[in-house]
Amino acid sequence: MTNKGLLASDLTISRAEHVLLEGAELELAPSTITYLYGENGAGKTSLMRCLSGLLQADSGKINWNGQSITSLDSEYFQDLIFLAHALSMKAELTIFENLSFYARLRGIKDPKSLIDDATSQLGIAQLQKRRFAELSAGQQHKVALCRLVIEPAKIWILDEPFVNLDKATRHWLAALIQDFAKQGGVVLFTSHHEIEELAIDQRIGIEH
Amino acid sequence: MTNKGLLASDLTISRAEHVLLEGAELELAPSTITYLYGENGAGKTSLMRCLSGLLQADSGKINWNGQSITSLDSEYFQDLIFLAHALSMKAELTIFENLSFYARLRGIKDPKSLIDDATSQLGIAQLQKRRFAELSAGQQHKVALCRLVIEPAKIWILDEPFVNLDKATRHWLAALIQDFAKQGGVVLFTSHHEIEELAIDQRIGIEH
Amino acid sequence: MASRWRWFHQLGSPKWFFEKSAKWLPWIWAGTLILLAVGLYYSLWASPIEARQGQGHTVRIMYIHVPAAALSMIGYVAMAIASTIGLVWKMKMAFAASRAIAPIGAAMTFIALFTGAVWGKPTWGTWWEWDARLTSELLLLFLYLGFIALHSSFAERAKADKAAAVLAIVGVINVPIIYFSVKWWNTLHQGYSVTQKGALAPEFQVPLFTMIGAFYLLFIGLVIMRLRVEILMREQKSRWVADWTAQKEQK
Amino acid sequence: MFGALLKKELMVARRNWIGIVIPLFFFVMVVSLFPFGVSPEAPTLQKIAPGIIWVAALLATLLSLEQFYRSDYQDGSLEQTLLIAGPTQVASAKILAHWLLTGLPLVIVSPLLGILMQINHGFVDSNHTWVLMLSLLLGTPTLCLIGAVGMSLALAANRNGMLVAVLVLPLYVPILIFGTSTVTASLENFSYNGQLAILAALLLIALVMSPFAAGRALKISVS
Amino acid sequence: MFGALLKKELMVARRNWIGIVIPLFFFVMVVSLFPFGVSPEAPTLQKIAPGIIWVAALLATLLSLEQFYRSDYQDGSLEQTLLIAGPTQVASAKILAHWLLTGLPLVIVSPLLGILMQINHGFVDSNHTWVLMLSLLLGTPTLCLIGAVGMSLALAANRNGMLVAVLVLPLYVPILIFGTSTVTASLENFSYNGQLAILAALLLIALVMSPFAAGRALKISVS
Amino acid sequence: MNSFHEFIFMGKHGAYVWSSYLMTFIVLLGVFYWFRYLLKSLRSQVKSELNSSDSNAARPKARKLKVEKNESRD
Ligand code: HEM
Ligand SMILES: Nc1ncnc2c1ncn2[C@@H]1O[C@H](COP(=O)(O)OP(=O)(O)OP(=O)(O)O)[C@@H](O)[C@H]1O
Ligand SMILES: Nc1ncnc2c1ncn2[C@@H]1O[C@H](COP(=O)(O)OP(=O)(O)OP(=O)(O)O)[C@@H](O)[C@H]1O
Ligand SMILES: [Mg+2]
Ligand SMILES: [Mg+2]
Repeated sequence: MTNKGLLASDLTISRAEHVLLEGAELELAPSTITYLYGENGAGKTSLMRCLSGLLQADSGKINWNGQSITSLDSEYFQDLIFLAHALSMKAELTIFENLSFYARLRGIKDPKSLIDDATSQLGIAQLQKRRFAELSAGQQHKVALCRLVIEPAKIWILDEPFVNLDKATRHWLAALIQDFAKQGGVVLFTSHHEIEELAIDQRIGIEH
Repeated sequence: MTNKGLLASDLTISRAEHVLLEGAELELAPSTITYLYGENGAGKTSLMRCLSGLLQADSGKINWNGQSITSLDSEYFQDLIFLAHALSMKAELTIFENLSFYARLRGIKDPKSLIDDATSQLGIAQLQKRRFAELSAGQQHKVALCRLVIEPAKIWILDEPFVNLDKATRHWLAALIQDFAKQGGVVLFTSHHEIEELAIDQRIGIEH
Repeated sequence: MASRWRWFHQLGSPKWFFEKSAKWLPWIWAGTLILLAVGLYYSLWASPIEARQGQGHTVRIMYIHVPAAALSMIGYVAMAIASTIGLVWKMKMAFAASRAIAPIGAAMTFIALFTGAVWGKPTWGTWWEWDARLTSELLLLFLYLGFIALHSSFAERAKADKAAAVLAIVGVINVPIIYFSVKWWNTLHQGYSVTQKGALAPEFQVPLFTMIGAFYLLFIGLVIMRLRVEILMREQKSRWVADWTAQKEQK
Repeated sequence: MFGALLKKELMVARRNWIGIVIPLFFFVMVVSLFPFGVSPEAPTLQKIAPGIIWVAALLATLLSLEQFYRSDYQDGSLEQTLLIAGPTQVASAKILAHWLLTGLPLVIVSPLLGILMQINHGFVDSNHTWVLMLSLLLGTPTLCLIGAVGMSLALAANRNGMLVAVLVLPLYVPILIFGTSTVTASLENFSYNGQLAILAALLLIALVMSPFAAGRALKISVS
Repeated sequence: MFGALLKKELMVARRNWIGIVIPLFFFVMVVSLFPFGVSPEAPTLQKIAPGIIWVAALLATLLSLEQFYRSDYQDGSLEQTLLIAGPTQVASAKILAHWLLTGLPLVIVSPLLGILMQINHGFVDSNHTWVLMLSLLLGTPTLCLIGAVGMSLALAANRNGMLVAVLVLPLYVPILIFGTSTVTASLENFSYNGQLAILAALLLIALVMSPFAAGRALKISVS
Repeated sequence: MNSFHEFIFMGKHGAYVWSSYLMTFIVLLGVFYWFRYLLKSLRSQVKSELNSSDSNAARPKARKLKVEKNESRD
């Protein structure tokens, strides 16, 4: 059976008593790259958190592969990587330790070679033993991106993944996303800059 | 006497036993906008922290208006606004409380009207009573930018100020910087994206 | 929908409750005042002093101490039940009710503690003693205050409701544990006497039961008042609140 | 998965071991203060020993809670682990790690404290030390379990400092009472099985409820 | 400038009225744990009261230190205030705010704690309560001052891996001992002026040295 | 109760009895007026929000999604 993708219907989202989005409908099919845009504070992050199951929508349904994401809990979450504004790495641990923690959480027994591969793709292999706190902003961001290479998934929800990256790394990330979509992955991402390198299949704007 | 700007000579900076920059010379004259570029981890942030007096260089001199910045301590720091990667706002306080704290630190007795002005320029005036933690990423960044409008200064050192901002706000910030420089201000900023809106007077790259 | 469930759904409707409760309140206050008048007359004037245990006039403190102490405990249980209903059936009014009960329960607890302490000085010779009932009452006060503190710490009401409900439920499971642990640990306080037949002379019963009745009504009245405030806070932006304020304006 | 969560907790703790050592250090220090502050006489010390040691255990658990939960919340790793591993599992791993890092060391150093507080004064061949250890072994996990619920709620409230203590301390009292009285009973040559059984029962109740309740609260905190 | 710094600290710590009440509950609760653990009888309580109340003071200071300094460091506002206001001033404001929020409430509720711990048991017209308050008034600022140095060093050490914070706790011990013995002396009808004088002297020394030392350490921590 | 004097002094225990009643009275009445005050201030708040003309403009409206599919790639 092929994956039917992520389908949200009649979604209403509010924060602190004020309604952000009303009756939103969206479909994220496999092998498509969706670009979510909107001005600051439009509700991109909130929508993404909703689709990731972190934020409870006031009403509406979200289905992954035909089943509600609240009912089939873990299955959807095994398929999902959600990269948020916060990088979710422990400042005290080294790059290697951080990444192998997430790999193990995904059930990867021996992540060493995967981590070596990911970090060297991003040019931070020699920093593996450095503590996360002792990296530059862009290097920290790169560590978070390594998760995309290491962890298996079918859907990526990426909140401003291109931030803080230099040009070469942006290229690399665009290619990675393109590749993932080609292999049947679902991608939803936001960015305040146009990413010319990326062939976008669907654009969703949060507008008045 | 006119301001002579910021002058650094023979600067050597190292982090964790490894030398980042050696014998760097730079001059930031009044009314110039300087763009600092370099790939991730090149040392942009480290250099800026050095110029702001937060990080001690291994060797070299930094002069503001002809005097070493270590000798004339507070005077330079009264003239400086340094915006770092971290936004330096307290999550528990409201926008208004955060901004008026910085204003008062600068000796502004009654900052209300200034804050009203700054926040409404950025379209976050109605959020003044919201806690900082309850804002979107871009809105949080905007709050930090308000400081540029509120606090008087002669030199701005801005580490990736355009990050997380939507297009309209980037325009606004570019205009603000341009304006500040026109009035004799010194500006040093970094960005991984080209900012077309900004007329840059000097480009400094950190390269191999 | 079975009609015998209608009241449940009506209670779940803030608008319905807000309108109806405005009509109930005068009756509740009237009842409270009458019972209070009678109760105070007996408890402060007409009832005799206690001679058997030599408490004399201090027995009059009982007429407020016991009702307050009883309500302090019933209040907490009610709060926990409302919280459970809120969590299980996602009923917003139940959350509002639990939030409304908290400060009144805390006030009752405080009164029980204060009057108990004041009563203790002449009878036991000390303001405070680490006795079972006193101690569990003190802990109950802390549980109430914890609930209020937690609830007030949130910016988003929906989150506050759920979190405070978790606390109330965990707390109510602990109330009996606290009570029995403390009782087993140390006991000095008066045992059960009111509920045992004939243990309390009839001349003390009249003022006590009248005052208990008065306190119950007062408690209910206050809870309804606070609940009305809570409803207004939650429904500020809805149509009917605007209509209601406009209507109040005209009067 | 659970193993990965647990390992991460232990690793992070090892890196900032100040956080771990301080509660333990504090525990020993508080206890060793009493000979100075109150009275150095053996009978007096012996009498207050169970209470002091238990109160110190309780405070040490409380003291470490904040440190143990806050950072995950702030750096975003809490929401990631909740997504991947689910709330109950995350809460369980945290609770277990917390106990391994604060409860277990206390159990281990308690014989030393027993000696310091003259717990065996006037006895030959007594097993007070074992009773003390056993009571701590049964009681400290409950402290961690309840503390997890309180701390998760405080996190959800985005509130700093002492709120946790206010939420949790009233719930700690029964454990304290039974923990202390186990040891006191032993010191007075009474049977202490009843108290131990109650401690075990409290542990069971907490074990069933806390991971779930704490998980819910953590979920609320990231929403 | 100092005013602005102080005001911010107070505002952050106590977002609303709940925050002001919480430390007060905290003290009452921590202190009321001891009767459960040790013994509810008045003479015993009275005897351990000074130690207990003082331990609570120490605990409150310690418990809040981490939170009080760490968040400024993490969100970057520490470096900003250091730039604008200079290290010594920043440290002083932090220390004062810290005392206002943990030391002062304790001084204020200490009479109530005295009642709970039966400090006047067996006395008529005693001034134990005043002595207790006075000892806390002189001692708690020193705790905050020393704590600030330790905490700033710990922040700075985050970088170099040196662990200086543990050194602070031993420094607390003398204060605890003199604070406790002031009250104990009063309970035993001895003169307690000597102890008070020592507490005052310690306060003076700390007052002169700490803000400067803490400021330096803070400066190192942000580099 | 035989005399007004006894009513006031309650046989040396007047202070205890009366302070209990007084404190109870103060607390309960305080709670009552506090709630009254809350209700009133809420009402005036709602009223002032209704009256201020720009209230509806200031309140952000809910947004909608705008979806554009790019079919060219398939
Ligand atoms: C701070 C001190 C005190 C506290 C916290 C306290 C608390 C309580 C509580 C919780 C109850 C139970 C009410 C119920 O079951 O409905 C109660 C009942 C009662 N208390 Fe107190 N009490 C205190 C002091 C005293 C003193 C000093 C006396 C008298 C010498 C006293 C006499 C009674 C009586 C006669 C009852 C009714 C007992 C019954 O039949 O249930 N209390 N108190
Ligand atoms: N606290 C630290 N301890 C040790 N090394 C550090 C620390 N911070 C940064 N570094 C190292 O110093 C180098 C320069 O870092 P810096 O933050 O100045 O880079 P940057 O040019 O600002 O990069 P980015 O564009 O990613 O922000 C990096 O290689 C980084 O790994
Ligand atoms: N925790 C919160 N509590 C209350 N309101 C919030 C919270 N987080 C965000 N908001 C509000 O919800 C709205 C949407 O925020 P969101 O983070 O989804 O925006 P965004 O589209 O991601 O913006 P940005 O581009 O700035 O990241 C904003 O107006 C914001 O003020
Ligand atoms: Mg966002
Ligand atoms: Mg940088």
